[in-house]
Amino acid sequence: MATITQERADMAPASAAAERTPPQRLTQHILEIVSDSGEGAQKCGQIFGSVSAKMGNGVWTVEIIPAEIQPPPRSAPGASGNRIRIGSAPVTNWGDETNLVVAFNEQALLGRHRLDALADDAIVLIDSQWKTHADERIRAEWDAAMEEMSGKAYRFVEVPIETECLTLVENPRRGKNMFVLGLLAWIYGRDLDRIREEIAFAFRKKSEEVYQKNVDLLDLGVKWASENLDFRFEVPPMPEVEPRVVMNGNQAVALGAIASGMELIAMYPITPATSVSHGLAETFSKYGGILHQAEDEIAAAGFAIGASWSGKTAFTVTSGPGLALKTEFLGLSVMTETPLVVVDVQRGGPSTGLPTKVEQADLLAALYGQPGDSPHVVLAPATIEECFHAMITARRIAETFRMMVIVLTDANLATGVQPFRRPEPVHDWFALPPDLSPVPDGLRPFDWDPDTGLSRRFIPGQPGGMHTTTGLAHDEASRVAYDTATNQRSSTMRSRKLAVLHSTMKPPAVYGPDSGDMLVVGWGSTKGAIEEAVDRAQADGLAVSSLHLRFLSPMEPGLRPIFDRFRKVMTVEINYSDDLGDPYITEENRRRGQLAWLLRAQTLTDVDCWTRVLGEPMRPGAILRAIRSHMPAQTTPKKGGAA
Amino acid sequence: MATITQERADMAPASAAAERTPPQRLTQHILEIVSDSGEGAQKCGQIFGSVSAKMGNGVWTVEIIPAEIQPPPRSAPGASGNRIRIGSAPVTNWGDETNLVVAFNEQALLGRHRLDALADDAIVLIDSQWKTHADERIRAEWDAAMEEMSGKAYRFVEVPIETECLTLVENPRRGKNMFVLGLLAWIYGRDLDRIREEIAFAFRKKSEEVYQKNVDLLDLGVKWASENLDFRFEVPPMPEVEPRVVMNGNQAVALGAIASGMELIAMYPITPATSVSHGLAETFSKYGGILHQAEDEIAAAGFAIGASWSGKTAFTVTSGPGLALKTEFLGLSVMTETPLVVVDVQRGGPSTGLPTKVEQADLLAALYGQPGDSPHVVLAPATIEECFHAMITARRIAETFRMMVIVLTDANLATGVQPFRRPEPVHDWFALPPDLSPVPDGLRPFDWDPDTGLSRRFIPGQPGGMHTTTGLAHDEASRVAYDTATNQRSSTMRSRKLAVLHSTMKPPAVYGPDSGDMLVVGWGSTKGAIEEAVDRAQADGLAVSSLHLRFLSPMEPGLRPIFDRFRKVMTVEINYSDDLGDPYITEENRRRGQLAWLLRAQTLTDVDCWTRVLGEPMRPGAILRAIRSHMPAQTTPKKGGAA
Amino acid sequence: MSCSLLHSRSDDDQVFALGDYEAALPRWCPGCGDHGVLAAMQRLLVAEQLQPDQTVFVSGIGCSSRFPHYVKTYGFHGLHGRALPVACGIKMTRPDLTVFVVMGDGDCTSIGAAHWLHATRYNMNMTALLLDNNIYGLTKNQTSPTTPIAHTSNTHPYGAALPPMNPIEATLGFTNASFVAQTAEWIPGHMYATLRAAYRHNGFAFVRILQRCPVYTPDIFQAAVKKPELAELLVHDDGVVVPELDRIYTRQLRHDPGDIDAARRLAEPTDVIRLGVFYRNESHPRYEELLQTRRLTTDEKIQLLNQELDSYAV
Amino acid sequence: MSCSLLHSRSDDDQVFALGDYEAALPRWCPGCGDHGVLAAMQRLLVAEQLQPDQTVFVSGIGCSSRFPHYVKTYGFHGLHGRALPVACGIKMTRPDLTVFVVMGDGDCTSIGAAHWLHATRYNMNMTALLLDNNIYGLTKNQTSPTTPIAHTSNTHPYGAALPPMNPIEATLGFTNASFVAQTAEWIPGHMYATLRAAYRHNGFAFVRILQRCPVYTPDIFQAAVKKPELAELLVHDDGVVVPELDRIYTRQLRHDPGDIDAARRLAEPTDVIRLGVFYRNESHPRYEELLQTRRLTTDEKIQLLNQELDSYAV
Ligand SMILES: Cc1ncc(C[n+]2csc(CCOP(=O)(O)OP(=O)(O)O)c2C)c(N)n1
Ligand SMILES: Cc1ncc(C[n+]2csc(CCOP(=O)(O)OP(=O)(O)O)c2C)c(N)n1
Ligand code: SF4
Ligand code: SF4
Ligand SMILES: [Mg+2]
Ligand SMILES: [Mg+2]
Repeated sequence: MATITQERADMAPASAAAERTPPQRLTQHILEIVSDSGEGAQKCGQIFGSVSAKMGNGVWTVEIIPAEIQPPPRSAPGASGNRIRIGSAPVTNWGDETNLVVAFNEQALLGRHRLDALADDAIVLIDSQWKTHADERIRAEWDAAMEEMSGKAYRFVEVPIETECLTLVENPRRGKNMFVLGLLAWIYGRDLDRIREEIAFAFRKKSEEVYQKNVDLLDLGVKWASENLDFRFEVPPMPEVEPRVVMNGNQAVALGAIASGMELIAMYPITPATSVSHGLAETFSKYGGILHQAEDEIAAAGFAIGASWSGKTAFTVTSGPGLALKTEFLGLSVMTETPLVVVDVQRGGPSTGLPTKVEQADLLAALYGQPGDSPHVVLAPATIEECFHAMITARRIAETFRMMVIVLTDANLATGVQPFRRPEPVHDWFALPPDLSPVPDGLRPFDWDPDTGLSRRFIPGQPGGMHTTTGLAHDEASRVAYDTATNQRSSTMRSRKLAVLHSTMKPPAVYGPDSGDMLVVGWGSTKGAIEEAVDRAQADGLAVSSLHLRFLSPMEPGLRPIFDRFRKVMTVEINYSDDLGDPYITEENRRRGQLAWLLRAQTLTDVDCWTRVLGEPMRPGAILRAIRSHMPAQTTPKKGGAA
Repeated sequence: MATITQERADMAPASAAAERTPPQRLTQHILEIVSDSGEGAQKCGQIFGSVSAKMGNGVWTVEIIPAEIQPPPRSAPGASGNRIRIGSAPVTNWGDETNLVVAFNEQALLGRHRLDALADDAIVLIDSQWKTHADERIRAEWDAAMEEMSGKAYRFVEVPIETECLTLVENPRRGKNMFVLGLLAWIYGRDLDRIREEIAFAFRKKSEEVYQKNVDLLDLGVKWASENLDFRFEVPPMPEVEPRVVMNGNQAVALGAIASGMELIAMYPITPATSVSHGLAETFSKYGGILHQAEDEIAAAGFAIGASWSGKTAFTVTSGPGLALKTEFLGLSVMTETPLVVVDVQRGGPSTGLPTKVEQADLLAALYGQPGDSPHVVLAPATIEECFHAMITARRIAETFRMMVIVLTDANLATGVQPFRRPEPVHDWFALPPDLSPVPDGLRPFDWDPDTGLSRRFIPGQPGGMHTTTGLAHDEASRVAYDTATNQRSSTMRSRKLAVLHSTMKPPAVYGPDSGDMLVVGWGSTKGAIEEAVDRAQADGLAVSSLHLRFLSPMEPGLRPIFDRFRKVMTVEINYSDDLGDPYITEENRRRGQLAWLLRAQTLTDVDCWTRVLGEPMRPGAILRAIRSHMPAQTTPKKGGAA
Repeated sequence: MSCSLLHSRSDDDQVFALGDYEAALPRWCPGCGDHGVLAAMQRLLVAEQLQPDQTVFVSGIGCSSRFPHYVKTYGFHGLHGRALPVACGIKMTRPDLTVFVVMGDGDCTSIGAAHWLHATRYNMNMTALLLDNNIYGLTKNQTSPTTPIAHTSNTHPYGAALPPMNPIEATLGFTNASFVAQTAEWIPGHMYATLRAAYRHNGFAFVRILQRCPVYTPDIFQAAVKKPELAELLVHDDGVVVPELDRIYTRQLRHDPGDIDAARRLAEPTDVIRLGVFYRNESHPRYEELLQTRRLTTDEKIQLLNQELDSYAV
Repeated sequence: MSCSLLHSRSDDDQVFALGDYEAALPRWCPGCGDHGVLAAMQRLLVAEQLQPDQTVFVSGIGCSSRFPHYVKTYGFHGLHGRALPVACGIKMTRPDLTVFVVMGDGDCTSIGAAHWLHATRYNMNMTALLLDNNIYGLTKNQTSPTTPIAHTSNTHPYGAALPPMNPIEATLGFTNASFVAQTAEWIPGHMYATLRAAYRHNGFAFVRILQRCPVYTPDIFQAAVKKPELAELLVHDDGVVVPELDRIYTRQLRHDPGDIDAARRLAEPTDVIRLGVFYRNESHPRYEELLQTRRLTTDEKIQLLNQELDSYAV
């Protein structure tokens, strides 16, 4: 690999144009590449993103996926591509509107415009061919699109993308993306050697000739940019950082599962959870792991429970509709105290809802969905890195407490790509092989410790441990028991385990000053956006801090004292809540964000909420506006007789 | 039927013994008859109960059902029979411990003793044959049983039940129950004509001879009692009451469904819900109704949704495990705004739990079980009479609001038998036939009124109404929509309907003074027991009132102002909560009763709870003790910084 | 309960053209076999002049389950695997409606298997189509029960472990099966004739349609598409006969759909793809007919209810 | 993953007697056919000397599903209809365990139908028993899919509307079926021989046991119990042969379990009750064998994981 000096030497652009156009220094910038699907915008973006990460930038990449598998060309809903946010500090979320977009055609651009994805002053590099296209229908579409977008102050830069590419290839559908990569390399001063490496890797299965063709297109793009563009951006890298890995949340969940020592996943495909299994399907067997694609989610849950019961904790991965189907088995896991890890990658609901979009609306279902009293653990990683470590924690709790553990992630974590500190696997992350030693005489399968409710489970193969596990009410010996005392006692023991786990937890840390006018509380994937908004609010002189919760059951300790130090507490969530001021909505009948609801019951604090169900990750700017509009008037008493 | 005078003339006992033994006047008494299953104790109890009702007493009957289908004879867990509480005022619950028990053998008695079912000073009429039985093993069992029960001050009265019966029949297993009915008729002064009518009805399919044999046994019992017993009880009837019907809660649900005009039930058998369908299986078709026993609960829900969607609101009936399986379809009903009525007859949980026993632990699952935001109605009848009317209300709301409505009853209502005011069916209870008139031009299948969220659904067969209903996010025209605005708007419209319904509701009425030291809040089947406990508490000079909630979603209005008038608010529920003072349990990590949790979030009041999961209905006496032990010390501030 | 509804029909004299059955623009991939199924279905709707407002398409979730959105009738696009219970509820309530069910292979044979088996047993008068592309399409390339052994997918990158399920063989074992057929979307004439036979069958008609997915299983049906000799047409007057295919599809077998044993033998896995009606038997009762009852007026209901309440009188 | 577990066995020389397999006192009704099934199973456990701690009984919910509580091995009494997924998860994780599955007719053929079909396809090495009393027992007398037409129950007081499902016919249609047999609990010798054959079969052995429920379906099997001539024994060396029955059960038919077509013909509804092995084929792969992988030490895993993490390195 090229040495530093070589790199510097070859840092694009090495051209006179570069000198003519001194780059504008930025701390962060958001760019995206959109095209018809199949034109390779995604690969272009991926290479740009990973090269930026390697150069030391903070990066957050999101795929732009059309609703259909293969949408018609030049259609607004068909926009496909990649959105990359780079920064000179770690990037924790997708940010606000896009600053620079490269569009292969005006329809793809229009799709983004309609979703409000682009900043008012966004720079738009667009293929000029359509404007003057032979087909007048297309020319008309171009004009209509420009008309529709005229309200915004986009800065259009017409680029003869296809025309240029045709000088090197016959079928431009296969080449444009590399040309565009060249444009971007010049604009953002990306390391061309690294880009060539990535290209080489991407086409490793193709011929040398294919590789060369792509590199030529890349250089052509660089050349065109250097000769025609009068703007460049520099987003300086971070000072040397510790070793990092870059992946999305589902890949992190899969690797975390491996690192936890779990050896069996039973699942049924469902967006956006499926890709967890795609990763494992490739590698799990190498670790001695087994992946079972069941006939449905019910069977997947049952299969995992059977596996856990007879060996080591197993897990299943799903999303809303699948979680619904698993409900009955989750109750059985709780009742039989069979360890189980359930990952719910939340998507837009209710029902089939918005399968590819983000939402945080399964919280209450995860907590309370199972009929009867079903004490269990619910935790929610807040970052892609935490997706990895959450699996290790979940497996350990499930085993130690004979408990069902639900891990709530969402489509934002699942599809967002971000570098994070490389995990360094250690032995105690991994589950031990099941202990099949004989069961000491007199021990029973549910010898609950009267204080902690903990007991040691027997695994088939353990001599002397024979018993029948049952979902019916049962006593210490696992005998079916219908009497009043046993049901009260066994219910108490199952619940007690949560109190014990709670007693080991510490209060969460406040982000920012630990007292002030407003505390923003969040959970799950919104952490980065919330904290960025809080930073900006503080910069604007607002006394705002934030708090992020990982454990929803048992609820993290010490919340009330923290809340008491703020004049107002408000959750920010990607789920539905009624807005005060809307017709018929009163303080009393208002349906609140799911975390807000929990925190009110837990702390008796008048927790307000600002939530949206737009099917997209939270934008820091939107949160900032919500903070401003919800700041308590200096006169408001902290807790009003709200309800 | 016999005239009043005849009745009086023939009121048992017309004997001298009666004169010797003046009856003791009581306002209420609890008696039960227990035997091996198959010995007819149930029929005996049923006849006693219905005759008592006809004579003008308040009555609450509960079946005593063994866990097994056919338990071995003379086994404690095999106790089978009937428990009747009669009063000179309406009886609203099963009461406390039993005052008088007739036991066919000492093992059946022991089963009841072990469940703490009998009052310390209970009168026990028991067949004396076992004490002196030829089989010494049996004699030993008798002695052991007496030994075990010696701690209590039961007043044993040995009756040669079998010996006496053998003077009239060969196989006493078939006759004892009528002899015992005679004993009870004499003790409680029941109308023998009415009893004979009931016997005649019970054996209407049998020969005249069978009838005569049973009446002879009855008379024998009366005669034996009058000659040997020195105690009688009189529970005076109520002053003439309006026409009444007597039935259990599942029968009331079935008749209520008919009265609501619903014409299709799709179900899958599950205790204790199944008997709703048993009733309908007999009669529903006569009303043009259809009963579909589906392959599972999922299919039952889907079948009902299909029926509702294409015609009139249909319903399904289930219990915990079945509710769990229906979860996904309930979300679809909400998302597609397809009316649906779901009856959940709650049983002991979690998982398969205690299938035949009572619990109120599905509340949160009913409210929040569906992933995503799924606004819907949850209501809980508090009495058997309300089970009837709840179905009419549920159907109307489901149709008016295009809403899924869950009706929560429980095993206590389902199996309790009680007389109540005879419903007088009127036209507007019944659903109208679906309107198949052409859809006016321009109308869309989800033309949400922006204020109320209400819209008119189109039914197949309506010309011009063609559209595709979908569980995906959709717009007014029912087109799949992935854009941000539509999802926010449609979510708002579905939620708004609950606020509109809420706006039509009045605050619930407080039972007792509307301010005081403690307010006991309940929901569902516990109403009678709670109010009886409150009455006693007030009689003891405690400033206690109670409040009973029928609507859990939307929550009934005006609670906070009511709560503010009491120094302490406490729920009483048949579900699990941690008890303060137990190891590891703190105010902060305590898992509370399900209603208590809701009310805390709703009113920000420090609502305490007293709950038990004994698998049996609440006893008023136990509630009274809980009230006493939870009364706020005069010093306690009303709302402490609890959590 | 719905007999009376039958009289609510309108403009029975109207004639419907293809356009009357076209709704949203299909969003399937170019070359997707589903386009052809839709075309054949719309052709059938025209040919049979089915009232758009009296016709219902019910589906689950999947690429194929988008079908109802593209037909201008009533439609119910429900839950993955659960099309049949919903369709049965509709047909029971409204026997007057014509009901079509569209399912994918994962939808019907994996998560929906229990309903598939039981709906066959209920034998309600409806037409159920299994659009079998041997893959999970909408969720982007996972193995389905009908995926050929060793075929690679995202969940089985080293190849499917199990031999593919044979839906025809299975359905023929389900009690009460009354119409079981197989056709291929790349032979429009045969597909149309099969759909028509299914629609005209009085009972539960199950049709497996072999369907190309150029995106995830381009290879699977390629050979069969190119080589007509790989297909064997089961022909019979009580099944489907498509004379215009005789020239190309020379491999034909006379099979009496009334012969269950022969049907089962023919359904066993072989390397030829058999197309046609395997089994047909109209003698089975239809569940909706067994349960239909006379619809009552509210007055009649009140009278009955009063009688019933009296039987509970104290 | 569990090969290493195989070495954790203990006291292999111990000899087990009937008592070693007896747990809680059965709570079934007097005369319930389940008692006989339990006796036959315990006899088999003794005969095969199965390690109690290496044997697992998995069941759903129902009278029959109480079975595991009465056998002193490991047991899992799970959810109604879901015994098979749990059993498959156990067998996949622990191929070293001997797994028996006990289901009722509602349990297996109604709510559990999808799992029944797919577990057959997975063909894991376990023995699945369908205790078929033609009724829902535990919930007190509701119609099950196998309830005879016109038989009255609490949900069909006027008689079951549909013809009964035929579980043997259905299973024979399921892809990968490898062992399908039927026996009757009132012929202990035949039941025992059938259970033994099922246990010894390497693959998924499905046995339907006709079971009397004296409480709710006393009439149904009465005739067959009284009249041996109503039963026809399918005999074959590769199936079951019970010489001691020859005198009473004179009606016998030689049937080669390898012949699927004959098996299906014999499975079709008739008024004789056919008992024996309908089909058997050990050539199908067993899913757990297809997926077994070498178990790694933690060190090996860490090494692999580090390599994989490096492939994600920035
Ligand atoms: C309960 C549930 N589980 C899983 C999914 C995800 N899902 C949607 S479609 C589908 C399968 C699609 O394959 P198929 O049924 O063959 O239809 P196709 O797309 O191939 O036409 C799956 C698993 C879902 N929507 N709901
Ligand atoms: C999800 C669920 N649905 C329904 C039930 C109620 N239930 C328990 S056993 C049973 C059926 C029993 O019949 P079967 O399976 O034939 O077993 P049997 O009692 O006859 O042996 C039902 C419906 C349940 N426990 N769980
Ligand atoms: S993915 Fe396959 S099945 Fe789905 S629309 Fe595209 S071509 Fe058709
Ligand atoms: S009800 Fe029937 S199946 Fe159940 S235990 Fe009794 S006899 Fe056996
Ligand atoms: Mg498919
Ligand atoms: Mg049964």
